[in-house]
Amino acid sequence: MTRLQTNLPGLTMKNPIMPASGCFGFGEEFANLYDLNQLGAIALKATTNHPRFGNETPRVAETPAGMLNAIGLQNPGLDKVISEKLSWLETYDTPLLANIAGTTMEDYEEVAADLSETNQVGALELNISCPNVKEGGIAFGTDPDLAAELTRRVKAVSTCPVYVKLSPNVTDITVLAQAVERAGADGLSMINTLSGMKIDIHSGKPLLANESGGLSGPAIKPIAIRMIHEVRKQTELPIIGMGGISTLNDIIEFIIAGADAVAVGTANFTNPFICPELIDELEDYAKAKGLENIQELRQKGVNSF
Amino acid sequence: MTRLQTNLPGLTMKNPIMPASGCFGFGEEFANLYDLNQLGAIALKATTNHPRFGNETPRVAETPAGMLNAIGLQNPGLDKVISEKLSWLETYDTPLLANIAGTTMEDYEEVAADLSETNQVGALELNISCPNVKEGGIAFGTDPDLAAELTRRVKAVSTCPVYVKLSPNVTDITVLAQAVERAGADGLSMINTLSGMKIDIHSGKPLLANESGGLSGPAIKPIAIRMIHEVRKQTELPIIGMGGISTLNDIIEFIIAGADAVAVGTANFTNPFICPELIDELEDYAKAKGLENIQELRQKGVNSF
Amino acid sequence: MIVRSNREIAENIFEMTLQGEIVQEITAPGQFLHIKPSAQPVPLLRRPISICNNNKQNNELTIIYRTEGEGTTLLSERKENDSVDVLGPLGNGFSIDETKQEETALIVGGGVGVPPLYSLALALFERGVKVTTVLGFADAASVFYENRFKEAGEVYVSTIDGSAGSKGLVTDVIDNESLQFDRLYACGPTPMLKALEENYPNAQGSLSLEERMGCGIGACFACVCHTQNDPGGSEYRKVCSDGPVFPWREVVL
Amino acid sequence: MIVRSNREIAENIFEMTLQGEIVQEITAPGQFLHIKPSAQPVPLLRRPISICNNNKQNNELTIIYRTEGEGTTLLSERKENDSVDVLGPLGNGFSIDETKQEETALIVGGGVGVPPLYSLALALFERGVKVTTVLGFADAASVFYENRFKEAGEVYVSTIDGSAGSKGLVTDVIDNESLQFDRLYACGPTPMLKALEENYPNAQGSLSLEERMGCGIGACFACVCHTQNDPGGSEYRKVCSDGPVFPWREVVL
Ligand SMILES: Cc1cc2nc3c(=O)[nH]c(=O)nc-3n(C[C@H](O)[C@H](O)[C@H](O)COP(=O)(O)OP(=O)(O)OC[C@H]3O[C@@H](n4cnc5c(N)ncnc54)[C@H](O)[C@@H]3O)c2cc1C
Ligand SMILES: Cc1cc2nc3c(=O)[nH]c(=O)nc-3n(C[C@H](O)[C@H](O)[C@H](O)COP(=O)(O)OP(=O)(O)OC[C@H]3O[C@@H](n4cnc5c(N)ncnc54)[C@H](O)[C@@H]3O)c2cc1C
Ligand SMILES: Cc1cc2nc3c(=O)[nH]c(=O)nc-3n(C[C@H](O)[C@H](O)[C@H](O)COP(=O)(O)O)c2cc1C
Ligand SMILES: Cc1cc2nc3c(=O)[nH]c(=O)nc-3n(C[C@H](O)[C@H](O)[C@H](O)COP(=O)(O)O)c2cc1C
Ligand code: FES
Ligand code: FES
Repeated sequence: MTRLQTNLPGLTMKNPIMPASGCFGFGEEFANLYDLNQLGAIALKATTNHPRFGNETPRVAETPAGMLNAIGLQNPGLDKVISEKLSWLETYDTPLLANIAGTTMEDYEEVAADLSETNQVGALELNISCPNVKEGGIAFGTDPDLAAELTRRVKAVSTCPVYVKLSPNVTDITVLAQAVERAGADGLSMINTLSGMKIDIHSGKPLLANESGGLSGPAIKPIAIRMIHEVRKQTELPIIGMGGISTLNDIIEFIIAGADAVAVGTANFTNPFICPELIDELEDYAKAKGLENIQELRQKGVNSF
Repeated sequence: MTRLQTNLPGLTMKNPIMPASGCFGFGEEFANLYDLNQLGAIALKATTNHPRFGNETPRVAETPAGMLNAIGLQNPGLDKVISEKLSWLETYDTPLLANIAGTTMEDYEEVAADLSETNQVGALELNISCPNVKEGGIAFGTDPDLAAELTRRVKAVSTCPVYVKLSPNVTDITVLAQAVERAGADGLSMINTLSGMKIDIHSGKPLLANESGGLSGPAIKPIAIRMIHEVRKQTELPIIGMGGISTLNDIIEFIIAGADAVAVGTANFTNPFICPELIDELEDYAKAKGLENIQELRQKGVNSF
Repeated sequence: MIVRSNREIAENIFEMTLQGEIVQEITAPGQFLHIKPSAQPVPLLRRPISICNNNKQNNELTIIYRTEGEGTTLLSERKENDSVDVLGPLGNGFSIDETKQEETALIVGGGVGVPPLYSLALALFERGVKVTTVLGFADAASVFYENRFKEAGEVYVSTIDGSAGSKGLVTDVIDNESLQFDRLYACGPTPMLKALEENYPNAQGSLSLEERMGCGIGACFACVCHTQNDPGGSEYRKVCSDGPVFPWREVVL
Repeated sequence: MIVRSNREIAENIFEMTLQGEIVQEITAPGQFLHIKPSAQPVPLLRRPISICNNNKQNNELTIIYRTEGEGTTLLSERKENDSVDVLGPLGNGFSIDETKQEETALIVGGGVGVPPLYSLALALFERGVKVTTVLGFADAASVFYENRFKEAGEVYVSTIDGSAGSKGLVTDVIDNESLQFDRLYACGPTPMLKALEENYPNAQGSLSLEERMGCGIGACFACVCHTQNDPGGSEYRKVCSDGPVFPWREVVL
């Protein structure tokens, strides 16, 4: 049972599969469906210093093999996340990756300091890329200097490793990856959603109340694979890969491209049991192929085994 | 029959629908299937100053609701395009949009000067965005200064209007749009393909010989719509919209988003009769809705009619 | 679940009977299913469709849906014995315990808001509640289940063009017939719910809402709505897991 | 076209009979169909599948395909009377005019390269050509059409694991049996074609190629291959419209 064992900074994982931030809430709903201890880790919903209601509805729209979302970072805020969500999660021994968001550097620092102080989160994931918040949140993810400064400042106040979640809405994602690596990032999560829009042809207006939203799901997989492949050439930092994963073959493709672990987002909506199902399939696969460790697939093909 | 009439710089079109560059060759194959005079215009395959073989195969790969291509600008070169392709096209009265590509500014100037001199092309379309050519072609499309300079130089040597085809692989497409507008572009084509990759999990290698390729098809439609919507707010330049169009509703969505005409790319592979079919459907639709001109839909909803 | 039948009962309105174990888990009228219209990634998301009625003896339930777009059109093409990927029952349905025997319940449904009200009407009737139903449709071709609702009590139908029942809106029917009630239950287009809320600000009872959904189980926050009496604007309910049925005036329509 | 039958004839190998007017347009063995596996945008592209045989009298043709991935698996689920979106016949097939009566044609097929060779074998046989066929498969479970090819002449089968016919490759069969021929026709995996080209550098005849395709009609340049004797490296052929059948040694394998 150690074939799938995956050890990343702050995250000692039974397997390399975790639900992606924002697609799993804080786990309560899925805990009614299966034992969360099966998961490699859990990426929590973005937490901000104050509670946020988020955007008006509609917040989701469907597109070909994808979906747009503009939730707008709705969350109960730092205090309640600690007092209610993390305390509820305490009964599980699955490592937590706490996604944090904000509109100023100070916001991020505050949330990072308090969350890491709880000693309950294995690592932090800086959401510098959420395209839904208009207050400037998008700039952190597209400007390498800002991204680096933010990373440095968050690292300085955090007692646990810090992953930076990169936005695909940039000309050259390797520039961002290298900037945050130099600034001390312990790992990368990639990719966040692509900025997109759907227009309701009947009303003539964008379907989402927020007008644009983040594109996720199978449609974006080739973009995620390309970006991880590019970034992997530039850095040895651990990469948590995501973007359209819904099958075992997708996971293998991400690992070959350069991911050390993977996150499953949108597919949880289509099939709420997808994470444990994929974990079982990956275990069976590794066994059938005789892999000592799943990372042997990295950079190699299935045919080598 | 004037409901669909669409007049853009250099392109006096019976309807706003044209096949997209690279998805229609120079029209010969489709001329065996239907009368090309039905088309609003034809965007020709990219022409370079010298003949190009392009990339090795595989050159295409399928992705969820999309495809990757890395043809590598294969074309017979400027001289043969003029002597063989344009002369063959002379028998049609459909306006031609000649897509041109190159690796240096001089390449573009040479092709632009010679093609516009033939008086056979209504307008030029600068492919500054093709992500498949490694020799620096990608930089024109991502650096606003280079894009502007290229536009200025091509405009200077051309006797017909010049459209610039924008790449979606940028942080802010409105910056590029405004740069080429200031440089004298007569119109915009958007969007070209998104850079993506698929890995063959059996061999462990990228499936395309070129490793990465351009993502097209329905999967990218929400990104195209978002970008056209953004650019339309910044400029009154004509926009030829494209990216995943395969139905009448798609065309209406592009027009509402801000497109003055549309191009159909990948869908020609799935259904070679798609262009004339969509033209008929759009005509019927405009008639049923009582539209004097299809552009009345612009910025409005279908419900207004 | 397995399709037992799937037929068009009014213009673009289909009634589908599905069989499966999850029928045993239905706890209240007004719960819904989250249905994957296709095994492929297009269309990607599940579609929420209310449970219209169920029969625990033979593990069957009925849904009624209008072919709106891609998903429901695909659903309409399913044949007997096909299987359908269903998540559910989801959400909280109508509570009927609040309504006493001998009280009068007014049930108001519009269009495809009608289906979840059918099992509600039956449940109230069985409880000994006096049920009056008002159903609104666009036109005669869209009318369905008028007779079915008669099993539970008196039924009024209105259509916008007057081609069946009385001409006008459901609210016109209630006014014109001076219908009285102790409890008001409704499901239908938001303008209809809003009109009811305005006309009967102090009504007791509940209404069922629609919102675009992601997960359907409360995890993604796609489907939230504001609550009334929330000056800060930060309170919310999730339609999928707190609803889709809410007490009158709890949430902002 | 309309599906007349669709059945598994060997492990993961299906034979489908389709009916439609386009059968009349078939001009040569070796042409192919470009098939849309699903009406939905996933999978997006058409799949090229060779025409195995056709019957112009009743507008029927046969294809044989292996369930490789998404598209062919969907195809295998089609039932009698379903319709299939087919473009074709496409490409240039085998020319048989070059082979004279009384000459010997050696037909070599590997795996799902075998199907287009069947109508070729029949056409050559009818022309009075002496036909010898060598078919290579992975194992006994994958063997198909061995008896069918006997209608046209002598047939040898080889399997890689030796579970049917002789053990080894098709080239081993030709060597071991010292098969002689005037014309060589082949279709199969590239390594097989390459081995044949090396062993018989001066063979006359033709081979059929595979390449990933976009349009299938010559417009997109997805499927080009280099030509032999092209020092500049700029010559090319399109597999979809110049091929898929090429004279031996015209194109680079
Ligand atoms: C709790 C609940 C119960 C419902 N019960 C019924 C019912 O019993 N019968 C019935 O006919 N309809 C019902 N609906 C509406 C039904 O969900 C939509 O008509 C359906 O999702 C449309 O899908 P489509 O693919 O046909 O349309 P499309 O327009 O192609 O759908 C695109 C996307 O928008 C979503 N969407 C579109 N319209 C709605 C809507 N009105 N509500 C929520 N999401 C929508 C779809 O789910 C999908 O994600 C209910 C909705 C909710 C929220
Ligand atoms: C001219 C020609 C004739 C063919 N005739 C036959 C035949 O008679 N019987 C048969 O079983 N197979 C035949 N093939 C191969 C067949 O096209 C592929 O097996 C099929 O496309 C795989 O599709 P899929 O969706 O099942 O696999 P996937 O791997 O899911 O396909 C993904 C994409 O790759 C393409 N692709 C994958 N493998 C091939 C391949 N070998 N050649 C070309 N494209 C490929 C698909 O078309 C699709 O676009 C032929 C190929 C060509 C070019
Ligand atoms: C509804 C929804 C909400 C999301 N919320 C967050 C979030 O709060 N923080 C974050 O970093 N990413 C968020 N994401 C992005 C996902 O974590 C993930 O990066 C993206 O969806 C791509 O993966 P997928 O295609 O598997 O969904 C959200 C995605 C969706 C669909
Ligand atoms: C096979 C293929 C070849 C293409 N070649 C060109 C080209 O030569 N020049 C160009 O500007 N765009 C080229 N494109 C991009 C298309 O013109 C179009 O911008 C893009 O495919 C998006 O539209 P679609 O989704 O409708 O295909 C090509 C696209 C494909 C699929
Ligand atoms: S649909 Fe996800 S929370 Fe309601
Ligand atoms: S597949 Fe398009 S040219 Fe051959």
